[in-house]
Amino acid sequence: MKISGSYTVPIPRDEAYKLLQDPVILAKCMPGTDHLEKIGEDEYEMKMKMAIASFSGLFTGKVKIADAHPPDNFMLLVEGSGKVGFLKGSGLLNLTPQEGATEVKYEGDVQVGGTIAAVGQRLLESTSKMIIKKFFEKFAEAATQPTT
Amino acid sequence: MATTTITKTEKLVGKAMRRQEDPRLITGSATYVDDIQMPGMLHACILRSPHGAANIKSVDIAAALAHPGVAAVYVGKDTEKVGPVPCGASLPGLRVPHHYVLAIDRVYFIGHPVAVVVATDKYIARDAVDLIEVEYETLQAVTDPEKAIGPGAPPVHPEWPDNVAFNYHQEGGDVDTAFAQAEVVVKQRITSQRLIPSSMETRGVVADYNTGDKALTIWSSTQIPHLMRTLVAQMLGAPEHKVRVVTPEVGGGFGSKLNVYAEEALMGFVAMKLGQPVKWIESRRENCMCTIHGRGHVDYFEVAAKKDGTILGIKLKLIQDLGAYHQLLTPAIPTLSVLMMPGLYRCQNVRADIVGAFTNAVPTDAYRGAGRPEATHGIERMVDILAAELKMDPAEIRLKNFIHNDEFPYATGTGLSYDSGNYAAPLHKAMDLIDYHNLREEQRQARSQGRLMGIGLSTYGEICAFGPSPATPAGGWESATVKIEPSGMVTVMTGSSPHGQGEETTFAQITADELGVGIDDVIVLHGDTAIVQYGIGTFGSRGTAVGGTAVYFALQELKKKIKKYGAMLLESEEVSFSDGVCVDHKTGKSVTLAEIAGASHRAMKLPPGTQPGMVETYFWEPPNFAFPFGAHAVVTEVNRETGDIEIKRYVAVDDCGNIINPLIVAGQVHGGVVQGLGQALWEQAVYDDNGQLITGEFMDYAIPRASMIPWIETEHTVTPSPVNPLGVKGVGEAGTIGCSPAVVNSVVDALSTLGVRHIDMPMTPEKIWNLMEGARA
Amino acid sequence: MISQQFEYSAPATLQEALDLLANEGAKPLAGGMSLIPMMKLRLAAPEQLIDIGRLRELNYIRREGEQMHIGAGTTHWDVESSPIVRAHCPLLSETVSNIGDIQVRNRGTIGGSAAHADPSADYPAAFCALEAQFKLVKKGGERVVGASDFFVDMLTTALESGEIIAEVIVPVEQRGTGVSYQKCVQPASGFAIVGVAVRVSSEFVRIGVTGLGAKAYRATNAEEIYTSTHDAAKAAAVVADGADSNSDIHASASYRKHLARIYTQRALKEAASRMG
Amino acid sequence: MQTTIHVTINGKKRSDTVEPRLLLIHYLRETVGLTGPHIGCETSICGACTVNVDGKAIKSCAMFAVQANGCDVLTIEGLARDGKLDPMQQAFWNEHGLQCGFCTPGMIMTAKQILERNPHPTEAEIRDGLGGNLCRCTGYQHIVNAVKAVAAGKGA
Repeated sequence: MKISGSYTVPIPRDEAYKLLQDPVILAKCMPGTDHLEKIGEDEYEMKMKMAIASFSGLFTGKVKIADAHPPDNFMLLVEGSGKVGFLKGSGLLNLTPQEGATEVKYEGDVQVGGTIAAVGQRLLESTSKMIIKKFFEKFAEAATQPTT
Repeated sequence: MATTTITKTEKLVGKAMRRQEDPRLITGSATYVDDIQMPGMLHACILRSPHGAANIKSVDIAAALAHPGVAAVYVGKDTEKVGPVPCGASLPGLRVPHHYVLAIDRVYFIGHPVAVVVATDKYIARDAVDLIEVEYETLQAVTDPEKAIGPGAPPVHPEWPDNVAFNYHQEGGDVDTAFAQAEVVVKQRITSQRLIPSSMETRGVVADYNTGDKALTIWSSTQIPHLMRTLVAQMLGAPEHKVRVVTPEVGGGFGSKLNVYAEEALMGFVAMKLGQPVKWIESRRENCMCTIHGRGHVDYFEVAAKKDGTILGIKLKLIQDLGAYHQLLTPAIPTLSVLMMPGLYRCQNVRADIVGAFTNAVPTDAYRGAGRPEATHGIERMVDILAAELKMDPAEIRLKNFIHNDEFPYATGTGLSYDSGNYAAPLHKAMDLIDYHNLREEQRQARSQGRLMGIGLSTYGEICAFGPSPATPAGGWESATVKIEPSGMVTVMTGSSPHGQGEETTFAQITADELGVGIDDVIVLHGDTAIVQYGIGTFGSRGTAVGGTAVYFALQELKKKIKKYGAMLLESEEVSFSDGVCVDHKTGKSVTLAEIAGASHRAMKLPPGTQPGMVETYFWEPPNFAFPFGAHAVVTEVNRETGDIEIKRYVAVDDCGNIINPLIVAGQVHGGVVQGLGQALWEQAVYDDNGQLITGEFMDYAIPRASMIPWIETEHTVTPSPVNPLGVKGVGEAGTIGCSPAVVNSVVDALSTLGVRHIDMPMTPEKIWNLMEGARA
Repeated sequence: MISQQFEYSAPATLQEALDLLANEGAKPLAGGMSLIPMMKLRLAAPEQLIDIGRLRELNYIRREGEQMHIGAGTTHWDVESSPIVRAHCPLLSETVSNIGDIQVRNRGTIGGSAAHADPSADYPAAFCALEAQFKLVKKGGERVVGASDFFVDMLTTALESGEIIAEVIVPVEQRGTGVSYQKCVQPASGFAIVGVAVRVSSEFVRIGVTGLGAKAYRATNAEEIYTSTHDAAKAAAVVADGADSNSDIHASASYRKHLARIYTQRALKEAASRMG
Repeated sequence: MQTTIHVTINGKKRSDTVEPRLLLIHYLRETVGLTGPHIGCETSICGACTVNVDGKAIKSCAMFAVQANGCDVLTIEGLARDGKLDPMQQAFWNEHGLQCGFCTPGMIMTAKQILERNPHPTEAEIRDGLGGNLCRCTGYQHIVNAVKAVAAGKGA
């Protein structure tokens, strides 16, 4: 499944680029993530409890950053698996400056498997979009908050 | 022994009788496999691969084993010696992957079994499955058969990187000359999509092992209890005589239970290991993923013809999506398509090439029609395409090419001998019923108003009554035992194992007529290898044509014995037996069947050279297949706005030879047609590029509901089969085979004014809308 | 087929239910027509279920002045068969008869359907067209939220943790208003590929759309065009503009948008013909 | 955690202690021993599990047994009285409204509800009413005939 879209975050590009690779920020913004641990260069492991209305599930996953071209773009590789299925995504994030803000364009491919793929077919695309939307909403929030 | 008044019993064969099996089914007192409860019974739940292709790096069962209530957990290495899951079909050069009952170190399709948990309760077993941790290394999968055999495809089985399981070639006549002489050649790629058979009852197995007797009993929802017994015994290394297979009530099969699956042997293995009964019931999701699929063809057809519509030659390149393994008959199914590819037409010049393609998907195998619907769909589409090319009427081109009535038995270019036929009769009848000529006028008017109305015909033939043993992988005969109990009541034991076809009724009708007893005086037993002599099973529209014929012949043997006892009891040289009574016409004296049966069991006196008792067994080997045929006619209208297809009329005229029970035959036709409609309009098993089954539940796999289908008008012509004394041909698959080409022909006809010449199934509204948009552009 | 374990409570009163729902991990169970299948597939695993399906307090249909008040626990069948609803809110009667099947309508509730916010559910189209108000209650609080604010995203509503729908409030339809619900049915699941609910009178038009995007919405742009032109085709032409359309094997995004336009046109025409 | 439920099933009262997650269909089939209702799917589509709870046809695979506490449950086994078939059962038999029989118990329960609510339905109404029950064998035509026959008073 191909997905693409864009969000504008209210911080300058250099800062946005940096924060998008900050494990603390990522952990905060990935919906339901309660734990993110560095397991290699630009690679993190996490546990996520995803909950979308009545749907919920526990996932363990990995995030990896590759092909980094600061401050323009990087590849984000996400993998998550749980008892109800798995998700694998790879996306190119392109950052464009916009008067003190940054437009983040993403374009990627999502693979979903297991029960979710078999029964949630009609919901998959919306779910992916929703997770990404939530991520950027939280990211915008986290980015504009003073770091602790 | 008195002189009794002889009353002629009403003949039951040919009568629309309600079914003998129904009282238990309508009151909820039938026993399906999930209804079996046994003391100490354990429950199994299977962990399955969520990936289409992956290496198994590790399986950790510790937490599952420690879960309270879990009796055992088995993984691939525990069951390595069980099996393999058998493939009964053989083709030259066939590559047969070793099909373990649980995956060892690699999974080949989504749903591939990886581990089995056995627990005291199915809720616990399900919980424990979630406690197993499997580490997979995912691999690239391929699910499209054409891509699979194309360049650069990932290998399904690393040892065969081209993904080709077999190549098969068959040829008859002189194809090259036919094509060289052709005035017109039409070509078309025609697909027949993967379908999920979807019997309402999923599969299920109960296994029980008696440790004292060292005897295994397996209850399975199957169409082939005896073959299963033989094969499961082999898979488990158990002596066949100590394996009993019981088929309880079976909630539909449609070919999907004409198989031996990993789970049957796996449950046998568990029961033998643990010495306790164990039950496994497939979920619907498992059924979608792991029970065989049907169809899965990509066909490239070419038809050569003269300008007057005479068909000269047919070429077919057939790519069969096999899935990852061969189940019982997987590679044989497309060869049936080849046999049937000339349809009802006088064309001797035929050439077919099959490529069997491995894909990362569940195996395909027999599903209602098994190879014949694909062939019929192809040839019936091609004939319409040819008619369109030549601007001929689709009925006219068919009538021109039909095999003539005086040519039967007719030897086809594919090596079959069509038994009997009158192919124009059902077509004429269907056209009359639907008022074909006025319809064409109506269509002209509709078109002038901008409406998209279509009329579609199909004239199908099929191979039924499987079949002569040399032509089938496991013996094509069938058996019957008929016993007359001392009271005169009659017990029939058939090797056919019906699951909805109503053979408890039709076989009782045949028996009642032959013996002159009432239908309620007959019971038909089936589906238990400890009760019934060896048999083959119910599939391929063979139940009545082969199994019923075996009953008929057993009855003829029995009647000889009855007459011997009758003659002895009447102290007569010559007696006749009819309507349940032996009569000496010289003296007028008679003796009833009950009196004869009683005397044969009491055995105070025996006719010379005759054994006591009243039982005969007959194993009948059919000399040929039987070949039913018919014509379906469909009127459709396409909604210009949405692409929705409305079926305005559906007429099915079938010729299945003599009819034992018209009510049951009508039911078979209705059900068959609706499965054909399902394929034509809605059903498709969809895998994504990673091998995920997108249509993994009834939420996305659309089997027809009552409101989606039209009234089906059925009629018959009757051309008895000379192959069996009952003159029956078989009807179980006819509706399905006749349906899909008629519907597609009708919709293509509707859209022909837009330049549409072919549509692949399922004809979803979006597909139709896209065609209309394309034409507008 | 088998859900994970959970605790179950069947409170006798709404108050008691709200107290229980204040616990973390507690989830309300009404008819269970969406939740239970998800639990069986283990896509949902609530720790505690509070059965509000048997609370009589939530089961009523009342007309109060110009409004209809429908208790959240009212089943689809009770709405479908209610003469009051048929007389005063025919759009709900028509819409509800399209939901699932007899058995689902016998168990499923109006509040449960709204709270689940399935993007392909039928009811939300009507809620949008009716500008329904949802009375939401939680321990120590009550508020009213309009349909446009209630449906937030796919399977996501304005409901907060511990909060449930107590009542759905819809207007009593005035004489001269015509209504229609037109649905393109997904052949397997029976859900709406798209569903369009319309109310139209000489004064106003309301269009609610379900199935097209992540959530049901009111198509105000189409309403405006219809108001100024009374041309169903023109209004329908913009109904999907800007919508981020769903896409699946049953309908691609572009076909869904096309269907939304066609079904809007049909619904507008039928509603207009029923204005009487 | 176990809960005690009190249920009237086919006219007989009983009490059982059940796990909350026990589905009504499993309770009926395994605890009570009424195996007439069947399980054909897990997404509440097929309707093979249809029984009647408090006068309403419901899918017993989409209901927990605890939700039936205090309810009156009628299953296919409770239809025939004193050996006399219910008219709908009789009509399914007469009209050949079943083949493999697996969907039949649920189909009959729904068919009865259709006529309870609409004694003289059109064919379209019958087909629409059967929307929650899948049959893979019959093509539905004989089932429709059976419902029509009962509506016409021919079931008895």
